[in-house]
Amino acid sequence: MSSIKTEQQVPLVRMVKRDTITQKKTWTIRAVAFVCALLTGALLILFLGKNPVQAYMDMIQGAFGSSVLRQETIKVAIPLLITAIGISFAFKMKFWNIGAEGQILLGAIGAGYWGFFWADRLPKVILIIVMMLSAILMGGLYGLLPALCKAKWGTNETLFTLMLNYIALYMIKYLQNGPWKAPRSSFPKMAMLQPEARLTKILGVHWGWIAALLLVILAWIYFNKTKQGYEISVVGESNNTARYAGINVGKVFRRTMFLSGALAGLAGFLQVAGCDFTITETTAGGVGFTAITVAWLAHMNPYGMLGVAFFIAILERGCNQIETTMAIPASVSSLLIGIILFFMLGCEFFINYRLIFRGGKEVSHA
Amino acid sequence: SSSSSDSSSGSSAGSDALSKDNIKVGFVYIGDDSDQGYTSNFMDGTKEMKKALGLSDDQVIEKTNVGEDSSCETALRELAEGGCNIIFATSFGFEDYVMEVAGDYPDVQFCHATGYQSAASELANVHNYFSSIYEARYLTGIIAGMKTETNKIGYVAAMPYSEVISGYTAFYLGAKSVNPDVQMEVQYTNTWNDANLEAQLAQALVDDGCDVIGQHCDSAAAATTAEKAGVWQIGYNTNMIDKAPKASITSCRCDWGIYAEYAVQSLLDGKEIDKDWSQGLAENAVLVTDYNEDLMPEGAADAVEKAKQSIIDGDLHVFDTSTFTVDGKEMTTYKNDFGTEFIKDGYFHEQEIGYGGSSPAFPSDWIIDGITVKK
Amino acid sequence: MLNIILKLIVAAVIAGTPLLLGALGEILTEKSGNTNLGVEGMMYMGAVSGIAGAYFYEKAVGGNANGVVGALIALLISFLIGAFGALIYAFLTITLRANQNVTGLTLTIFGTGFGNFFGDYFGKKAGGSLVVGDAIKSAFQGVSIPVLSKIPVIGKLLFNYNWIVYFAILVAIAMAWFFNKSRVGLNLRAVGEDPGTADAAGINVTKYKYIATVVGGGICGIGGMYISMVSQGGVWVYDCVSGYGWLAVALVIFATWDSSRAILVALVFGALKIMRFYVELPIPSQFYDMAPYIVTILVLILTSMRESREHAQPKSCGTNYFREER
Amino acid sequence: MERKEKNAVEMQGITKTFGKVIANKDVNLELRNGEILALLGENGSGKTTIMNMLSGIYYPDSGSIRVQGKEVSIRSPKDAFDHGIGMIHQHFKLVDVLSAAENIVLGRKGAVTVDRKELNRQVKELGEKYGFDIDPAKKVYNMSVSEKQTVEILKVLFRGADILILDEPTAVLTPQEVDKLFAVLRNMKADGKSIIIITHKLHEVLAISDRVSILRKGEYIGTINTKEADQQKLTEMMVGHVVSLKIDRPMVEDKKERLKVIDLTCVSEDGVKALERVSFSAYGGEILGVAGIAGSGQKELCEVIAGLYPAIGGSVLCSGTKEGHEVMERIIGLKPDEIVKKGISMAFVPEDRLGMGLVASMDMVDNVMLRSYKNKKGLFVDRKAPQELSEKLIEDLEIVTPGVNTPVRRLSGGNVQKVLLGREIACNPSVLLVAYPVRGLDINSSYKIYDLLNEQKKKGVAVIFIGEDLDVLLEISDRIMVMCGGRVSGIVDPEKVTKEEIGLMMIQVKKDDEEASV
Ligand SMILES: Nc1ncnc2c1ncn2[C@@H]1O[C@H](COP(=O)(O)OP(=O)(O)OP(=O)(O)O)[C@@H](O)[C@H]1O
Ligand SMILES: Nc1ncnc2c1ncn2[C@@H]1O[C@H](COP(=O)(O)OP(=O)(O)OP(=O)(O)O)[C@@H](O)[C@H]1O
Ligand SMILES: [Mg+2]
Ligand SMILES: [Mg+2]
Repeated sequence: MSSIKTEQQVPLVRMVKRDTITQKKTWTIRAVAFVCALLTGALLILFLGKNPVQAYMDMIQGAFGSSVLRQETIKVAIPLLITAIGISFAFKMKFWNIGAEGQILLGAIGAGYWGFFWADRLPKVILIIVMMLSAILMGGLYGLLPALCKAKWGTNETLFTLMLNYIALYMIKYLQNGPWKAPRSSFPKMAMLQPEARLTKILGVHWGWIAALLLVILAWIYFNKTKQGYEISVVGESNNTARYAGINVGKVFRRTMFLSGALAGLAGFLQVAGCDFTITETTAGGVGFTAITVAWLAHMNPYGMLGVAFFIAILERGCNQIETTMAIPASVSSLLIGIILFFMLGCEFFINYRLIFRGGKEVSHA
Repeated sequence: SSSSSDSSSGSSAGSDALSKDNIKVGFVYIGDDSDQGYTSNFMDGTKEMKKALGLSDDQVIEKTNVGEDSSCETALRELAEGGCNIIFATSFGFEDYVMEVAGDYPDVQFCHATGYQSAASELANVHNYFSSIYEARYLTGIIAGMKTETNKIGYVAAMPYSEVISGYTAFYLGAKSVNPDVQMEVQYTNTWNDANLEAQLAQALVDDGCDVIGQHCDSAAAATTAEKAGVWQIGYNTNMIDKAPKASITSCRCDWGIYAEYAVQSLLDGKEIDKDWSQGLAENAVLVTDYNEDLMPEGAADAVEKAKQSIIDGDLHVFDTSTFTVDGKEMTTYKNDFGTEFIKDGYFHEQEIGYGGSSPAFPSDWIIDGITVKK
Repeated sequence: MLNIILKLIVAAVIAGTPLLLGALGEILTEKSGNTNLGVEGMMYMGAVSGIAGAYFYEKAVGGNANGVVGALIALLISFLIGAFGALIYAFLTITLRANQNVTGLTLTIFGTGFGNFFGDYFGKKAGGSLVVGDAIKSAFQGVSIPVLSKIPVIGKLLFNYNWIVYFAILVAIAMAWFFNKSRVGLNLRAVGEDPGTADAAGINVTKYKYIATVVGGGICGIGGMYISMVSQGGVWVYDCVSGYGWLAVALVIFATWDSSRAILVALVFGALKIMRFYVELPIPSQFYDMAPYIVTILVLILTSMRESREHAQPKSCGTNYFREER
Repeated sequence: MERKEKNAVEMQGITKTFGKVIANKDVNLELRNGEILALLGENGSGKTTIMNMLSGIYYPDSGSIRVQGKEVSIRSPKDAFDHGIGMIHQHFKLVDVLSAAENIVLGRKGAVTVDRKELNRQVKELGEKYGFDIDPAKKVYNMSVSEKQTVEILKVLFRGADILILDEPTAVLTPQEVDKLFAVLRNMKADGKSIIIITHKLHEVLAISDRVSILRKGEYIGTINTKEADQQKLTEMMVGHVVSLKIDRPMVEDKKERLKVIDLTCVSEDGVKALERVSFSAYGGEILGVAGIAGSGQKELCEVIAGLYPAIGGSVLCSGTKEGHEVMERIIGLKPDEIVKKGISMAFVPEDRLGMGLVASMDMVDNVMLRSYKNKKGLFVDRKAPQELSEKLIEDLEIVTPGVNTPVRRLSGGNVQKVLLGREIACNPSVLLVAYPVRGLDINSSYKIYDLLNEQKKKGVAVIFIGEDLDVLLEISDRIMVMCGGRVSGIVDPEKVTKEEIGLMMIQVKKDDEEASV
């Protein structure tokens, strides 16, 4: 039996949880992982017979090369950031809301109703405010739905919210095909918003970026300084403890999920009124899912999310650029993003754990 | 390979005289050539144009996988800022963004495929183009009509709107022209690109007794499903015979190189580009691809050739109102929103300059007798 | 009418099978305490590798490819490559203890890219598109089981499918047996419920998690192969998995982590997906398309109203195990 | 089998650290063949840790382990099993959704399939052999604590381990169950097995063990023969200084009725009556002990009073202040926050400390404000006052923690309990409800807790003390209410009653149901 043979053997390598680690070391580990990811990606690009250095230069160029490109990167980051913040509300409560995609679309519908049908009847400021509130309300209500069921019957929210994404998508399709079809278009699509219903630009990008930055700060305060934020954490940890503390668990579920959905709805509004100026099936465009990655990678910290959202936006824009300049197919972009994220996910291990090899040699990271 | 990383330094459409050496051409596609359908067909056209005009790689900038949302606007602006003199946008949903951006770059020409807004717009630099694909569909319909044994053909359609409706109506009329008893069943997937849905829909049509499947959607799923089910299929965009050699008879497709070459050449020559451009069989802008000889019904090739000649000669009109009825009635008049009368001289003037322009205009509420559309 | 229902059911089985395979793979994975949201990605990986495997086999042997061999190769390769995707996930979550949800989402991105990239790449190499030949195509056709398939109605209903349908049902039944009757299955359930307890009982938690996750990924890969070889008839189609992986994840919950129940649920889901093409109802088609999702939600709510502990997600799902953690 | 060795296990120079915490420092331990060794030490002294290294849960940083004289490397529980070592862990290691028998067979080698019928028979048989009554097919989630403990024990017995480790197996058992367990252990010893038992109850140590090894703050102090030991001596070795092992019962004169429970009835989750017409009063300045075997309705009683569980009949009145006057308020049916809003300050220390009383992953500050964060108006939480309170508690109650910002999950059981109790006391309650406050605590900590409760009593608080150790209840309580099957079988004066009488009341309700009022 092998256990007899290896009886005297100390394990070849074992891991131990780290107590603390300096910021410097943390970032060194991340940087090493990032470089490893780039090297792996370089192999892929070489395999295609292209020059990886050129590709990476082009990616940077694509994200920052000109003011239009910089603005575009910011535009990509805004909905990601806001949605990630929204998602973190739910996730801090251990409510696995993977329905941000649908909540964004509902927000878009909420904003679209006023934008399409009331643009000529309301003054611009009022119109925009009404669109925004309506989007927040719709997104919030769509988030509230699974929370109601979870509070009442303990319904699994993961599947519920996932299904709501599809339903929202078909709602959009329904509106495109019927009630909200653009006049004079035989194609099932919605009209473009009139200028009154569009967001003002500040420094070249719609004002959503200011809202996003503000939300980062507000969310941080909410999570760390307010009673409601505290209640979220307690409920997330244990429903029993929450009840014991006199917290109405159902109410916290409902309130928090409303906020979570509302923020996604806000992102939908910004997307419609600030970028797309119409609603399509791609209005959410995977933001609801990517935002989950953003929220997790940032450990639910709003400031962290700001960084991660930008990181992802840069990746996306950079990949977009090499698709054009180097004729690299979109599928390779996905592979590249996947590889980079894999490395970034994996490297957290070396931040939290240390390895001890046989003979007592320790390494902090591989 | 090339890079446009220095392109931001290029000024927008220049005051210098344009020549083959300095012209820059931009393209915005919804997919890329891996879709083996809609976009790859466009990209083939681009290659033809590039070759015909002798443009170098870095004179043609192709933006692939651009969504029908604000990323389209971005792509258009990037191209315009990057010094393109003429930009082609190839998906219907791009049109609104073309209209947004074109005003900001009056010196850049914007050509949008399948759209309809240029005629009514004040922007002189926006152009619409499309090919009269319905003519080619009519021809392939003839083959379907001769091939069917159950007298029931099926049609996998993507979205319910003019282009698709015009297409399947033409297809059916072609079939009916050689087989008066033929019926056609149409169903929609409601999306452009869901190969599984297309396969399932094709199977449903076969289950309902159809033995020839026509299609207006992106993938070859209808062809492979037909092959599995032992029926026949007629494709679109690309020849699908390699994918389903036992089912796919032929396809019809547009040759987008013709327009691209025309538009770029016009710009080089300092000539106006047509506001609306639509060409068909006569100019080889649409065509029927190679036949699967083993599957062609006897006499079909001749019938197609004959019809093609008649169309080119103007003797045959696809939407000849004497050949079809709606709810049992022959149609004698149709006015669009602008009050244009489309029926004149006994036929519906589809995609004609002076009528609806280049974009398909066939009324979406006309389901002609013989066609059933399951909602 | 009977005829239509018959055809509807047959079509539902065909449409439901890849969902079933994806769901089975995910059930196996989740039973080990890993929620792998990368099913879509693994299905893409399986889809492209299955067809590529068959294609290269065909090329290697020239004109005389054997359908059965080709089918087996497709099965094996798609399993292996799906398993490879799961292995990435397993390494990250089990060994490196990365967050399961994000790793799964990333695997979806990666796998989708993987599928579309190699589909395109091999297609271009093959001079256009990745297509298998007749022999292999016909190996994925309905099998018409002798005698049985001739029985009126029942024959068409039960004995006329392609072999993967039967394979999937077999896998489902085998899995049910595995979890309920076998010793290893019992251990695996313990790992998924409470890895600390399983560990203390001498079960090698890491090994169990790895094997279940990787095999689960392999099964998802076969589900993907079904799409390229059966649904798309042996032709690589860009973006062909088109959300089936996500539906499979949903199905797992719908089936309450019970592999034999998954058979029925996949059938229902398949039927709801294609029903619009068979039965005409006076509602906008978008509402029709919504039906599977609405039904899922309703079932979900109904089952949650009478909660049951056995029919719930394995408890440790979503958390990674570290023995010295407490 | 090599039975010549004197020592079943020898651990030498074992050191184990967790981050900055040195859990074990150069510990030497010997377990002889065929003996029962008790391992004694304060909370957090490293008992569980050293045993976990023997059972393969942890791997030592340094040191060596010999089993039957042979040096071994135990890298996983599987290795431990291979060496014949089985451990019953301090916290249950059972899979909820599996049956008793399935839990027992988990991880065992054998045929490909599990024959449930045969297995159930075997388990039943084994249980009978050792005098356990067990339903092998019962799911763990349906089991009471003592049933779970039984399964844990059977699990190890079933494996036939030669070396058995039990980490605080008696913490949740009734005295009768403890006796049964000890009988089993003696049986096993007679079979030649070697046993290590960890317990904080000194009388148990004295009753069962042959030798006692003592740890203090992670270091090995020494081993003595049980025959030569007594409670005082053990405590001194453990704590390092002399400790008084006497519980006071201070007398308070002015006793006001603080809580009145009338005919309280409620049903448990599975529909049976958990409480049936329970009536009693609690007075300020006294400790009302509540005795009863586990599951006699104590949990429901607490939770109904605290507003966490619905009653179907009866009433609860509690003294509060209204417009400066003291009044009895009806609080039945009110939620915890509604009770607070009525101006009633009731404190409740639940049985499940980390599952209900505290938030495990939060630090002390956040836990301390759990019940009071709503008191201040406005949107924001105030962390300053709780921070100060936390620091005060650390000092007053001698809580051992790296700091106020350490998650309470990291604290040892005793310290967790002090945090909880400290917080509840800090809200100046008029009624203090404590359930099993010293469960799992070492003797030193336990006496600290008793002192705390007595202090409250002196302040005029009505303390309701739900306990399991009758000796303690008899010493500390002013009155003892005995519960049986959800009913009150009597309220007695601890000075006038014997342990045996209470024991009897715990298993049968007196027919005449007369209240022996004090
Ligand atoms: N998994 C772990 N991670 C980090 N630290 C740990 C872990 N387990 C134990 N410790 C540390 O080891 C020390 C000893 O803990 P241990 O559980 O062995 O005490 P104990 O003697 O069993 O106490 P008790 O009597 O309360 O059970 C503690 O101070 C604790 O900080
Ligand atoms: N994860 C951990 N990290 C750091 N220290 C820990 C951890 N867990 C426990 N400790 C430390 O271990 C010591 C003892 O912990 P432990 O939980 O064993 O106490 P305990 O008294 O055994 O609890 P109980 O009596 O409820 O079983 C504490 O001093 C605590 O600081
Ligand atoms: Mg312990
Ligand atoms: Mg302990």
